[in-house]
Amino acid sequence: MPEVVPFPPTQHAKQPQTLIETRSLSYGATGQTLIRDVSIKVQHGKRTVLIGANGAGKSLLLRLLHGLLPPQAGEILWRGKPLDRAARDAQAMVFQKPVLLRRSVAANLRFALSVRGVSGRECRRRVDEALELARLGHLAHRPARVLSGGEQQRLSIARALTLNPDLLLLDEPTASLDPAATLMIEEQINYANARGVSIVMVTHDAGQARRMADQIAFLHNGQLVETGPADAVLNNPASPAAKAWLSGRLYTDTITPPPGTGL
Amino acid sequence: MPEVVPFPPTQHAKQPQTLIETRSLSYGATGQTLIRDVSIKVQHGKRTVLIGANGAGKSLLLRLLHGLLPPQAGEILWRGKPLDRAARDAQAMVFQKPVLLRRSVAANLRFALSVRGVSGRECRRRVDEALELARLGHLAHRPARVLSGGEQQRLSIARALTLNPDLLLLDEPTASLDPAATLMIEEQINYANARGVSIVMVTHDAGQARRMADQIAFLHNGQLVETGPADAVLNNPASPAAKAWLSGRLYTDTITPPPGTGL
Amino acid sequence: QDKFIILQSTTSTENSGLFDHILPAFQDKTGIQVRVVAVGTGQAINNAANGDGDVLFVHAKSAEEKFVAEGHGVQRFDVMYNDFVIIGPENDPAGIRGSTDAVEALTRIAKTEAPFASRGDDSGTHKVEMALWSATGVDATAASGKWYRETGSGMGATLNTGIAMGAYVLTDRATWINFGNKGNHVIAVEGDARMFNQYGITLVNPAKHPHVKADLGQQFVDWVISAEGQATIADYKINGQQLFYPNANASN
Amino acid sequence: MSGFGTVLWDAFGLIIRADKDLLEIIFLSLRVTLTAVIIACLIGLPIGAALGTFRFPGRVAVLVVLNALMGLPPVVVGLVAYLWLSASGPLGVLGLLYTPTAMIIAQVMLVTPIIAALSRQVIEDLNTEYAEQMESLGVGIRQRIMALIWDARYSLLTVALAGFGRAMAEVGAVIIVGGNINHVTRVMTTTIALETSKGNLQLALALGIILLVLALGINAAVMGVRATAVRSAYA
Amino acid sequence: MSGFGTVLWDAFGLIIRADKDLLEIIFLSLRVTLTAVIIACLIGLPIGAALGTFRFPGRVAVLVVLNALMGLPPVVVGLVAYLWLSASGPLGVLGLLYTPTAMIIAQVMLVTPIIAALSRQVIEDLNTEYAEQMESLGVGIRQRIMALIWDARYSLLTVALAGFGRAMAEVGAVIIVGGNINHVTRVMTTTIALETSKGNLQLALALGIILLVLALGINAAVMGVRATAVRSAYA
Ligand SMILES: Nc1ncnc2c1ncn2[C@@H]1O[C@H](COP(=O)(O)OP(=O)(O)OP(=O)(O)O)[C@@H](O)[C@H]1O
Ligand SMILES: Nc1ncnc2c1ncn2[C@@H]1O[C@H](COP(=O)(O)OP(=O)(O)OP(=O)(O)O)[C@@H](O)[C@H]1O
Ligand SMILES: [Mg+2]
Ligand SMILES: [Mg+2]
Repeated sequence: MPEVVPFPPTQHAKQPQTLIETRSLSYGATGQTLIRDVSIKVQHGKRTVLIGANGAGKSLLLRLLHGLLPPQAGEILWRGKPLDRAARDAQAMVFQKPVLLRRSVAANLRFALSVRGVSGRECRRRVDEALELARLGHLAHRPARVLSGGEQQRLSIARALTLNPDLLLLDEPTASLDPAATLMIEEQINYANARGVSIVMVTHDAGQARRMADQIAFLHNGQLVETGPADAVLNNPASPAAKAWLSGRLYTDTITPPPGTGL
Repeated sequence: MPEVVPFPPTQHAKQPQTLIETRSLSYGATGQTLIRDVSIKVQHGKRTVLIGANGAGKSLLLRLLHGLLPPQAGEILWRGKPLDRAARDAQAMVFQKPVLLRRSVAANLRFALSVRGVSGRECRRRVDEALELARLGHLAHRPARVLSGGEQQRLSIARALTLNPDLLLLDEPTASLDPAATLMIEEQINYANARGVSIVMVTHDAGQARRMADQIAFLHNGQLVETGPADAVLNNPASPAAKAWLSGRLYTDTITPPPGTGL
Repeated sequence: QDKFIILQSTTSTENSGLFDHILPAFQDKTGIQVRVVAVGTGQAINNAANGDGDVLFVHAKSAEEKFVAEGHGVQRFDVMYNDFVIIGPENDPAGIRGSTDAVEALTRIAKTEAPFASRGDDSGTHKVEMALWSATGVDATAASGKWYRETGSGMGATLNTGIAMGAYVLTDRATWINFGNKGNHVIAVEGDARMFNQYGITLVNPAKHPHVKADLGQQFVDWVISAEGQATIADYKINGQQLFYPNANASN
Repeated sequence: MSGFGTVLWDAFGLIIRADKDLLEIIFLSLRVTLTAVIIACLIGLPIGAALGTFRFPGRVAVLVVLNALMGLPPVVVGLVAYLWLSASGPLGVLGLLYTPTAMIIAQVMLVTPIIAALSRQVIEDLNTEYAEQMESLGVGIRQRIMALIWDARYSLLTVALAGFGRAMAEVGAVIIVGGNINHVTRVMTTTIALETSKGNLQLALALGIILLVLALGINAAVMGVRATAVRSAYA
Repeated sequence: MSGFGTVLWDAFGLIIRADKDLLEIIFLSLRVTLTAVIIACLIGLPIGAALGTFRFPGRVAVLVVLNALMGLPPVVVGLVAYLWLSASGPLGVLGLLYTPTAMIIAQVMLVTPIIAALSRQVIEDLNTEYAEQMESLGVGIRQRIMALIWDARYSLLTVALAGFGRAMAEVGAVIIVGGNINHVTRVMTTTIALETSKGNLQLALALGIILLVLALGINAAVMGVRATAVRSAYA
């Protein structure tokens, strides 16, 4: 698959370096610790890709960053301050399973925009624009819940993009997309990134990680075992877990991360 | 990614060639024709891979083959006879979105087995075996609906496999799996196939299609535009739609399939 | 039409059909609509004491006199009477049919332990029944739940229940004549002077409840005890039987 | 009485010869019940939706009380409404006792907890699916409640119909505050109770069947509207 | 009467001095209501689940009738049960009239449609999610109904509690077939109606409050059991 065309460098050089960071973050449910002692920094304007095996805790970490789950220990800082309601309004998340309202495709977009106070002609314009970008124009009036899996995924990405967030959290956004749609969504993510939107994205596709990542964070068993620039981690993984993942091997040991892996 | 190890040829050479076929199958909903005039033959013991863009109708076609949707026109023949309840019992389907009961992981497997009349010690044995194969043993007692996306997918595949069907219908089974799990599931599918289970599988991953397909069927806009042996279709696609898909380009024309593409 | 009064009365009076007969005549004459709220005797008096009615029309003389004495009513007038009867199944298990002595009849019922359904609701009818029992010297309530059944309901419900279980019931004659579900029950005992049933009417006291429509209510009271009203009451018959006997003039 | 069959047969005869008085009673029944149910929905649905959507300390206690209020005895509701509306009660000056308005008030008191408790469950089931997405979008309290009610509207219809059934069948409360006054506050159920107490069981049954036919008509209309809406829409 | 506050205050006093007669009445109320609700669930839940799961011609008509039956007037139910159970009725030989069993029968008739109609909606909502997977597995009718009831059990609790509330508060039907006979078939609601007709509003209200406290207790117990079960389980 061809490399996507490069985009102009981000225009927000004056913004602080770290947009969101976690410090010794832990999360548990029903007596188990599912996220353990994760400290990660997401740079402003950068594309951070989260990888790791199924059940490693990637989706949980995204939810924690988005403020949907209360941390059990540790803290999350948004622009240096504790995460609050305003922080979440500056983020948008695409869930692993798209959640669409029992309404038409267009009404789903309208609803999200109306929540952010966009209405009237501006709302219509942005709905049309989002439908166009997601190539769902011909399905605008179809009930969202009868769309095909890939169409639902695209709608849910379009909904997040139309909110113009500062940080976009994407949980396997292209998992059920065809190759053309995958490329198209990657382009749109890059385009948003070029406009200054920071990206945190989960993927199981090593190729996509290569194409999209500025930074890589590798999760294993709820722990952060490796972080670093994309090239370094993908071409020269240090941790056995990342090595195994990249070569498609199973890795089951529970290990402690090598020292100094905070991004 | 390495090619999977080859398996011994199927042991059911005496079985009829065609396991299931459709003749001029059409399906529509809310006034639209979504599947149009599809005639396809699935060979016994073979692995048929369905590919095509999002919304092409792949999932609908699987549902039709499984007898979950009533065709609007045309017919479906299972071992030469009209599809009936018994035919569905000889099939198992893995849906694009896993549907898991609000019970524990193990209880989900137990339920499926009990439906097929498997109980007692035999049931426990097969539950354990399935958990082992899906590498979900440590999650046996966790509520199925809090599993991660990939774990849910694996559970739903394990559930289908444990039913020992004659035909396995798989809708993007590895879309949310990590590379190791993807390989593992592919191996298990191949292993089942080697035991005589016929496979129809949907994927958006050209690599997976290459690894897994004996036959390819390419859907575009609800129509079958190209079918044939995997090598031929993947290396030398005849239809513009398949060419576009393989190169990750968008293809939007509504075309009539070239004559004589019935498998 | 705004000219109306609220009349607090009892279910037995309403069920007898009397109001459907006399109220149109009154309304034709005065243009005043009478809105009847028919509830248990105790509830009717209670409602009136709360000021939720302009006129009280019940049959529990001592309670009515207490109502007036407490200042809730202006003055009570006798209106009419009828009588109570004891009805029972045709096969007459206690062998009391044709008796005119209610006390002896009840004594026999107690002795034979034939089922007897009592209203058990402190209504005017129930009070008369209790007076009769005390004259017999039998403590019927001690057998409550056995042959003596307290239904704790209105007259109609008690009749429905009593008839279905083949029990004797003390009821006022008007309700009985007008009752639609007699089954195989007939009047067993009648004509005892102790089974006399006096109705009275009282205007609710506007001094206590200023919003009471004293003027309209007084017109109704006056009409009911007038010669015309009394004649209308006497005129109410079912199958040729007169149900109520006006006696306003005699007592007032 | 020659058995149930005959009674039923007689009853059907009475339904056909519907007269003016009966129509008046039917009309008042419908007016009181439908008004009460609409008001109860306007109050109960948002309460149910809020309870189904938001967690707060003491929520379980509130749910227990709400569920228990589904067992509010009509007579008690009637008594409480009576004590408030009575001339000597706090709202006596309004002069509402023994009017259809009083009956509506009593029915609203009776039906609102039912609507709220049942819709709470329906909305909560939908909310488990929507919750994270709504949080993520930052949907405000009011907008979220409205969205959930709207998206669950077909399921909530059954809830509203349950409330309607309860209100339509109810007699204990309306007879106390309405007084069952002929031509003023007499409705179907109080008429049935009256005829039963007169021993006119046939007539009572006939009226009961008419009441059921009315309920059937309303239900059929609602389901018809629903089917039409669903056909052109967003399951 | 010096106002609502005083009445309520008096009422609380009466709750504390609960005597033997009152305990008998409370016990019978609980026995009749709980038995009726359990039977109604055993009948109504499978019917509701079947209607929520399977499509068949005429299904919408059945749903309309079922929803309308939620508005079955208690007096009518009482009358019908009375006509069946009365000595001259088809079931007269059983001698059930004016027994607690008759009251249970009447309440079952009243509550079963409510349970069936509400559970139909709950199950149907769950079934939209499960339907294809169940079809795919080839789950038989009975097993499918059982699985849906089981997986929807927490939502169905609210349905059962709605039925319980209705049965607990009901007076019109049980007074006709039970007869409100002291020491035999007298329950809380019929006692409240009796005291109301005597004009003893304080006592009636006090009993109403006791009834609500009972309902609260049952609801709290049910929600408590539920919370414990959920904590260790499979949401
Ligand atoms: N509420 C919960 N209770 C118990 N376990 C939970 C809960 N939520 C998540 N888990 C467990 O936490 C682990 C991590 O889940 P998560 O969804 O973050 O995985 P993931 O890295 O996103 O995996 P995938 O690639 O499959 O999506 C899983 O094993 C899951 O079963
Ligand atoms: N009930 C329905 N009503 C209307 N349109 C429907 C209905 N069901 C499916 N469709 C449409 O049919 C088309 C084909 O759907 P299908 O799920 O088969 O696509 P697919 O090939 O599986 O796509 P994907 O790769 O995204 O899963 C989609 O455009 C979808 O919106
Ligand atoms: Mg995940
Ligand atoms: Mg699909």
